[in-house]
Amino acid sequence: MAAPALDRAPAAPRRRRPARRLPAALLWGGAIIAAVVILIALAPAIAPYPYDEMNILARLQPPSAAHWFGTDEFGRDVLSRVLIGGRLSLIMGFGATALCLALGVPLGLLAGYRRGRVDEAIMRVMDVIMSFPPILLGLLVLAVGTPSFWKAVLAVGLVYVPSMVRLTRSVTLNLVSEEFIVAAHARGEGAAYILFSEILPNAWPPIAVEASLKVTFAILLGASLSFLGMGAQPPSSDWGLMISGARPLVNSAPWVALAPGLAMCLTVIGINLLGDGLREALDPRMVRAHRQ
Amino acid sequence: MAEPLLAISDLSLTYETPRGALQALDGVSLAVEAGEAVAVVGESGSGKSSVALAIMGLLGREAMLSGSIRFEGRELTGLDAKARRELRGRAIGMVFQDPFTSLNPSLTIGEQVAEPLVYGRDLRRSAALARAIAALGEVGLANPAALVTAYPHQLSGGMQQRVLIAAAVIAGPRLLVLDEPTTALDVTVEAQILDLLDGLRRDRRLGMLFITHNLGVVNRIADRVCVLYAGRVVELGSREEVLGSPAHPYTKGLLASLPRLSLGERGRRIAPIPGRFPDLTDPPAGCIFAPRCPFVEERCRAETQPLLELAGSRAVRCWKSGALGAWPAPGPPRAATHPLPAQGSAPLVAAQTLSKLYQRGRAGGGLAWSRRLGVLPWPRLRSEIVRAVDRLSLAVGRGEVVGLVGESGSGKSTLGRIMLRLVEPSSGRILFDGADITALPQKALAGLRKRAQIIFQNPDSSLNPRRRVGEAIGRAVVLHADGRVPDLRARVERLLDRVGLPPAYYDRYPHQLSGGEKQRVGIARALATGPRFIVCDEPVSALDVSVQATILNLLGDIRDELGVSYLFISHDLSVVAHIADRIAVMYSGRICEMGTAEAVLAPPYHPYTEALLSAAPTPIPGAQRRQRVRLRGDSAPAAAERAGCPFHSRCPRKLGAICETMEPPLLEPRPGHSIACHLPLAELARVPPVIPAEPCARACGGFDPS
Amino acid sequence: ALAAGTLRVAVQSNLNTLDPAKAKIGEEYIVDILVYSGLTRLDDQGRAQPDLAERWTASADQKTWTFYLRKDAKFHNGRTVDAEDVIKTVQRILDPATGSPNRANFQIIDKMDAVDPSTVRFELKIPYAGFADIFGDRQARIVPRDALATLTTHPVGSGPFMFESYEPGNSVVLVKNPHYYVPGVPKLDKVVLRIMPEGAAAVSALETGEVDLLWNLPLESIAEVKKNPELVVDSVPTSTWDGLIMNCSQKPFTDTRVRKAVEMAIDKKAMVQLALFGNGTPTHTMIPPSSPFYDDDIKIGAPDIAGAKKLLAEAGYADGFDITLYVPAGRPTRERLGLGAREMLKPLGIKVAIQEVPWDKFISDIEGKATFFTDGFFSRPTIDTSTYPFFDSSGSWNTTLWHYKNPEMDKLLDAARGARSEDEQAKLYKQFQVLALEDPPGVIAYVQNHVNAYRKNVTGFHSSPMLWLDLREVAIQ
Amino acid sequence: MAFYVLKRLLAIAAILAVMSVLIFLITQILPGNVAQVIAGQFASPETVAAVAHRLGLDQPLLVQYWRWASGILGGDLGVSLVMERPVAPVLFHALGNSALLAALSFVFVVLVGIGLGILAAIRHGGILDHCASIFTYVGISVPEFFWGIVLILVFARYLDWLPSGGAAAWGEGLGPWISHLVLPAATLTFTLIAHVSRLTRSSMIETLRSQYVRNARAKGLPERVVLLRHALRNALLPTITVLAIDVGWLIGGVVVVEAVFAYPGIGRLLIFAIQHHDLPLIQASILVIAAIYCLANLIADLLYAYFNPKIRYGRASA
Ligand SMILES: Nc1ncnc2c1ncn2[C@@H]1O[C@H](COP(=O)(O)OP(=O)(O)OP(=O)(O)O)[C@@H](O)[C@H]1O
Ligand SMILES: Nc1ncnc2c1ncn2[C@@H]1O[C@H](COP(=O)(O)OP(=O)(O)OP(=O)(O)O)[C@@H](O)[C@H]1O
Ligand SMILES: [Mg+2]
Ligand SMILES: [Mg+2]
Repeated sequence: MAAPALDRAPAAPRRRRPARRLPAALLWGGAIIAAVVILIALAPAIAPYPYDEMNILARLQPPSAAHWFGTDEFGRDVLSRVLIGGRLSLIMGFGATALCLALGVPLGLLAGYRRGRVDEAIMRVMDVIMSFPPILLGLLVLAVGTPSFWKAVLAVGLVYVPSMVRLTRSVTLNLVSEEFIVAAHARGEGAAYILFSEILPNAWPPIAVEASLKVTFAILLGASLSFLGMGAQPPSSDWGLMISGARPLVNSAPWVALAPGLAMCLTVIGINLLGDGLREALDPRMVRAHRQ
Repeated sequence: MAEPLLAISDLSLTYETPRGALQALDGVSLAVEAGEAVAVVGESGSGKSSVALAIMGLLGREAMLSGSIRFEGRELTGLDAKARRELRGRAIGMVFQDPFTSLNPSLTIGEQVAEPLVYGRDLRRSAALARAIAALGEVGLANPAALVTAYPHQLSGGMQQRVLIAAAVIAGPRLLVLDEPTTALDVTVEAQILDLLDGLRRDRRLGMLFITHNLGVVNRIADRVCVLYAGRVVELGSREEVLGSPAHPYTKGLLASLPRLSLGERGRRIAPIPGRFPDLTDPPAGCIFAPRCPFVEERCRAETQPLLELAGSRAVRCWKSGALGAWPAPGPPRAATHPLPAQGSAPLVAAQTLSKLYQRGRAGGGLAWSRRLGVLPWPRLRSEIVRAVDRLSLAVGRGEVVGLVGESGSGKSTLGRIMLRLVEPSSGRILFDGADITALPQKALAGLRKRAQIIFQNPDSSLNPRRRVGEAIGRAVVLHADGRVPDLRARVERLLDRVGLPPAYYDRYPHQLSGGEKQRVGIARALATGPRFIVCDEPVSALDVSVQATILNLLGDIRDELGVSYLFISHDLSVVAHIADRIAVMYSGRICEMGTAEAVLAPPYHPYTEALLSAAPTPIPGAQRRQRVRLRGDSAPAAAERAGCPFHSRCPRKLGAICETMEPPLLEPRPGHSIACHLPLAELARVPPVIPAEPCARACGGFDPS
Repeated sequence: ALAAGTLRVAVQSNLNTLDPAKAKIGEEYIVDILVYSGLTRLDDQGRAQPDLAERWTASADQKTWTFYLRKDAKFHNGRTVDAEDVIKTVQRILDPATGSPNRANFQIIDKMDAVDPSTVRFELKIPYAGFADIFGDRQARIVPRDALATLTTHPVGSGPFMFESYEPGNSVVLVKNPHYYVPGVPKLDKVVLRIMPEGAAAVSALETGEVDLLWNLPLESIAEVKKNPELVVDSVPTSTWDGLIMNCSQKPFTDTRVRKAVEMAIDKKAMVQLALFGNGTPTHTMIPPSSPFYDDDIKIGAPDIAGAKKLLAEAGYADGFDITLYVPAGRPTRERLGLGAREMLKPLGIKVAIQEVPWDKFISDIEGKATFFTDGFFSRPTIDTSTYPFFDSSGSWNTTLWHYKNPEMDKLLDAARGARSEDEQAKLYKQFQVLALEDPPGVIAYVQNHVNAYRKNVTGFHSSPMLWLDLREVAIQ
Repeated sequence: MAFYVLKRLLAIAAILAVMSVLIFLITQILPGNVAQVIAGQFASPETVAAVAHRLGLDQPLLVQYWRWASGILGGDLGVSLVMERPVAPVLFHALGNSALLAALSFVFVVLVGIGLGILAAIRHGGILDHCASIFTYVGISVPEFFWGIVLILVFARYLDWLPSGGAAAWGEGLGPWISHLVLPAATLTFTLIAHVSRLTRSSMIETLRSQYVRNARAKGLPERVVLLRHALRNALLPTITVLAIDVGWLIGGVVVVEAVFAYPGIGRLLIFAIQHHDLPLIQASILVIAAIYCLANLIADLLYAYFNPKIRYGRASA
């Protein structure tokens, strides 16, 4: 039953497939984030002082060998606090983003795939949510019941759901007309399979980039909520709260704000590089662009 | 001898790629005289566009160029950006392949055509616009004054291509570089554009460098032909020489790969060029074509081939070009294990008066009020109704291949998808194996999904880029098996083998495959459920001729072996004529002619069929061809409500009011052949055949170099 | 580009209301004191001095009080201030629908009547020696009975400055009252209150001369501002206190020994450094060391951890306990107090978790309801109004704070209230301080200093222990 | 076109109606109570009840909603419970301030963000591109209140070029106005620019690779014309949508920057209202902010249609 030899595609060419080079951004971003995460995970072990140990005599000391980033107004070691506080910031950033992905992506997939009424209904609800400025939405969510860090994570996550829905929806809209989706229909695949196994994997690159931005914004919005008194509870502190608390000292003891600021900068740059890199790495077209 | 208009000599080009230097052009030399059209042909990746971009100086930073390009005696390589810019548009114009993406969507037509004058010739805007109107008229666009304020998306592809041509020639260039200017267009439109270009060349004594992969187009427009393979010129000569008596094995192969618009060819296997295009980052030693050449000898692999000058201006890059035989024939057609069913037995799939209406926002808007929830007045924008498929009936017999041809937008894909219930019909019935499946809920369609499948045009978008080949095929097997499939991998590998792919491809991702290989995977995927019926939606349109030939052979084999029925959709008549038992010609949602392939290809013709046939380019130089039938306009008007014959607005043989108001009757010249036309049969039968009655004998196997 | 006689003052918080009867925060008091007058005015020692009332008399039983108004006092709308205005003002405060925080103080009034247009008489339900003092309080400003409708949008008073405009969130503009009844006063033509919530921005504005005076200088910036030769930092001790409130009706603070142990463990001197950057004084109760009633004999020394541990063990908490300390959000001093307490209670084995609560929720859900929280209060004008409502078991604020019940204390406070002589009063309040330390309802850690900073060219300014911004004598060079 | 706008306006009205109910319900759920806030910490329950009665807070929800909604329909935004002054002038004054700040920041963001994006795209992969990325990363990576303080210290305190905060009165003329706006606007720009410039960059890169740009070059157009006339127009499309969202945010969401710069905008007003449970003020401000957000989106869609003739009238299928 074999077709004549002439018709055969050539035997697989030598397995000299070019090793896919990982994008530099991915490597750098990954390295930075890995370093930050490891430092923060090990913080209880490597922090030179307990994060809440006060020493009135040593308050507001500039950086020195004993305190690399100086001390704050309670005489607490800034470096230790930055290391410990990073945990909350990262949980805020990644937790809220995870939440917004978990809610926003399925909704967006559904809206883009079903279109019609489902789409209308979902998008109008998102319009309503979106027309609240994020910080107010956060405040409103937090205003119900006592504020706590986890509620702040929840609030921040919810705030970013609509934009995630929008993005996912538009990506989905582009993908549903692709022929491989029609092929899936033709095989009789169910909606869930098409959404999560056919569309979703292809929707990841833009979502990954958006998610990396969201991590940044979540950390910042969390900081703003802390600034307004809702979020992490003292003496534990996230970076935003530390910066916020150090505002009055910016002139006299800049290091108190500088250390968490630097930590935040580094993390954000790492996350964004990672996001850009991920998009590149996830996009098969980047490879396909160079034809065989 | 005077300096030619354009003289390229020893042009080499390498691209820096992540995988290393890619030698896209290697020692290319060619010349274009004023008033002469030189065609550059070759399959995808052979470096045609690179030549064009090198001339225009539009190569990216990753390109490294050596050699010389002289225009009117002036060296172009190494010119600074400013001098280059001054040449562009004013001395050398360029038209790109895809009119849909080559026009800026947000600027009006007028501005885009007038631009070269405003910025290049320092004309005032109003004056430039006036010139633009004139130029638009010159390229045969009706009502150019109204067009200048239109936006590209409001124009059909043919009109857009004319606009691009107008913009390219408005500043009076002496050389026009055209990079596949008609590839994206329908045949009838393509023919019009070719006529237009030919006229321009003659009127303005334009030199033309015409890039194409379509040998039929070459035959229609070129004076001389340059065949490019893997960045090397393999053959150079006049059109008659190259097409009539090709000297290089590659040219022979290209010609042999083409399915022919002739009756005697039907059912025969085509003889494609074996093997695959070389990796230009790591080209083979010796003759670059050697790995694919049926005439190869030891010496070919050892020595690089120089370009040998033959008589006249002819040159060929093959040391034994004088001693080549005919391109080997692919062998006799296989005996079909599933003989064709007798005419008149119950069809496998039947569409009965199917319609599909789409709503589209209407340009200009307009508001209509409807009531929501009974009372709430609810404004909605008026929209127009597109009849993608219009009360159409069609049946596909068991083991039968029905070809469906028609121009872009005529509703071919929609029909194909409706028959698989991938698109819901607006009205009408679909019968599958005698059962009415029109109203079955999607969940109850498992039986249909197993027995009816689809193959798509675009190999890139029809495979999920994130899914391994094996998974893509295996998923269909699993889905339609009852319970687990223990030997899944083996079954998928068998399917891969069936479409001629080695089992190792199981673990590949689509981007690691070539276009033809992707199409094979698509076919394997469709075969995975063991279907009785496959809708082939332009399965070969996106492929190079030689790949197209292998896929056509494969599809033919599968039909013969498994007795599957196809609805074979294509806009290329020669392809359809090659594979189909019956042909349906579709225009604007309706079938205007249908019958056995023999019947449709011979008179009497529906006027549209006649136009299609006469516009189809053939690569046989000097073949007796009738004058082309010219159509008015270049696309079907999208009228919301229409009466009469859908073709009346473009029909060259329109009778009069009756065509506009009365639905045409079905004429039956012979049993099983129907034509929907108001013209009397006798009148239609008087038309001489478009295709030479006696199919060209040489077309069957190959060409003798005699 | 402002007129020479314009004083620009930076304040931190937005004003909620311009109605003096409803005023609750320092920024509102500033407007009250500048735009309105009271029957009396409190001097820096907290004693009532004549203002709209030229003089007053009390009956021997301290139950009938008569005030004689000055006849040259006019409201800014030109009408003379008369006895009816006084009565209307008090009636407004007493109306629960007004929601005046001062209502409790005036509930001792039994009857009031206008004897003549410039004489008003009050009959009290109980003898009350400090009745003239409560007319010096911030909410008891005399408002014109014919302009009540516009009090919230365009207040009209009889004070040294007239209201010109208020842009919520931005500024209040006041101009000189040319007809003010004290001759030669005020000196300024105009006062602009700029609302600048961000401390660092306010300090920067003061340094660059965008504002002339910064009311309530942020504590963190004091040291820095002091270094600037262009600026004067003026500090005054007040009786504004902060403390840790322990709810005496909830475990574990139902046991006096536990409360006492907490009191003993807190290092108040360190707390002044920690929470106030040194700008305050440790104290026993809300009676500040600057007060004549303060008991110098009780020394504030180092914390007694061993003693505290012993007490805790006796109470059955040898290993301490876990507790949540609620702190109001946006009050950094009280937050620092809480953080300090958290550290200082560690040696006792008391593990404190800190929970910040937004202010509105703090008022409704925490005060008087939670077990353990930080709180604090402005100076009250009289010794009685600062102690009685807090410590008496029926005291109006006791029930919304710590639910303290000590019959001995009740007796003591009642006696002090009715005391006939200052000496007797002083003796009784000293006993009160001893008792309040023996059986503490909470830890009153310190009284704060009130600190203002102004530019050198501002003259005649001094800070008031009442946190008032008295600008009558102020001029700008 | 006009009908499309009409349809969208109707949709906005519907959204606002839904929001009015939502806001009303949310404000009812919010714990705490305005009567308590007004009466103060130590008010007796009797006082609180009396205040609540005076404000009509003891009436059934439906009655309260009806009173409020009918007031709004009649153009009456109600009276602030805490400030006891009509909401409308307070709100619109703050809104005016916010609009000014938003306008200036918007101009900054558009100029700097789009400019940076274009530069980075042209020099794609080069030093300039990397510098621009770093700049934008640093901009977004630290909270705006931090940048606010830093700007105040540098430009107000040390250089003494600009005021540290506040807003100029309406009558003081353009100079003081602008000078008060510069620092807060710059702070906002800092935090917004990343979004806009990165988006512009990527869509510009894509557009520069497009066929029609190549075609424009082949016509011999000067590079400037190719960039601005052919590429930018199309590259700005995705940016427009983002800018619309930013406008909504600039009007209502800049609470923190307003607080740092003592700028009397609507964001701070709203926080004030939320913190004091001043229901009419909360409701009116959120409604106004939502309306602006919706309008900004409408304008963005119209602009989008303007720049992209393909969808000029064609949004009907939705
Ligand atoms: N910018 C580039 N960078 C790297 N490689 C390139 C680039 N452009 C083209 N190539 C490679 O150069 C070779 C020739 O490309 P070119 O586009 O000239 O071919 P072509 O004959 O026009 O093909 P097609 O018919 O598909 O248009 C191909 O292998 C292609 O992959
Ligand atoms: N989802 C849709 N919504 C609106 N109109 C549609 C839709 N799908 C197709 N159409 C319209 O229906 C008509 C027929 O489209 P169809 O794709 O079937 O044509 P076709 O013959 O396959 O064309 P091509 O050769 O370009 O593939 C066209 O005018 C098209 O614009
Ligand atoms: Mg090409
Ligand atoms: Mg199609």
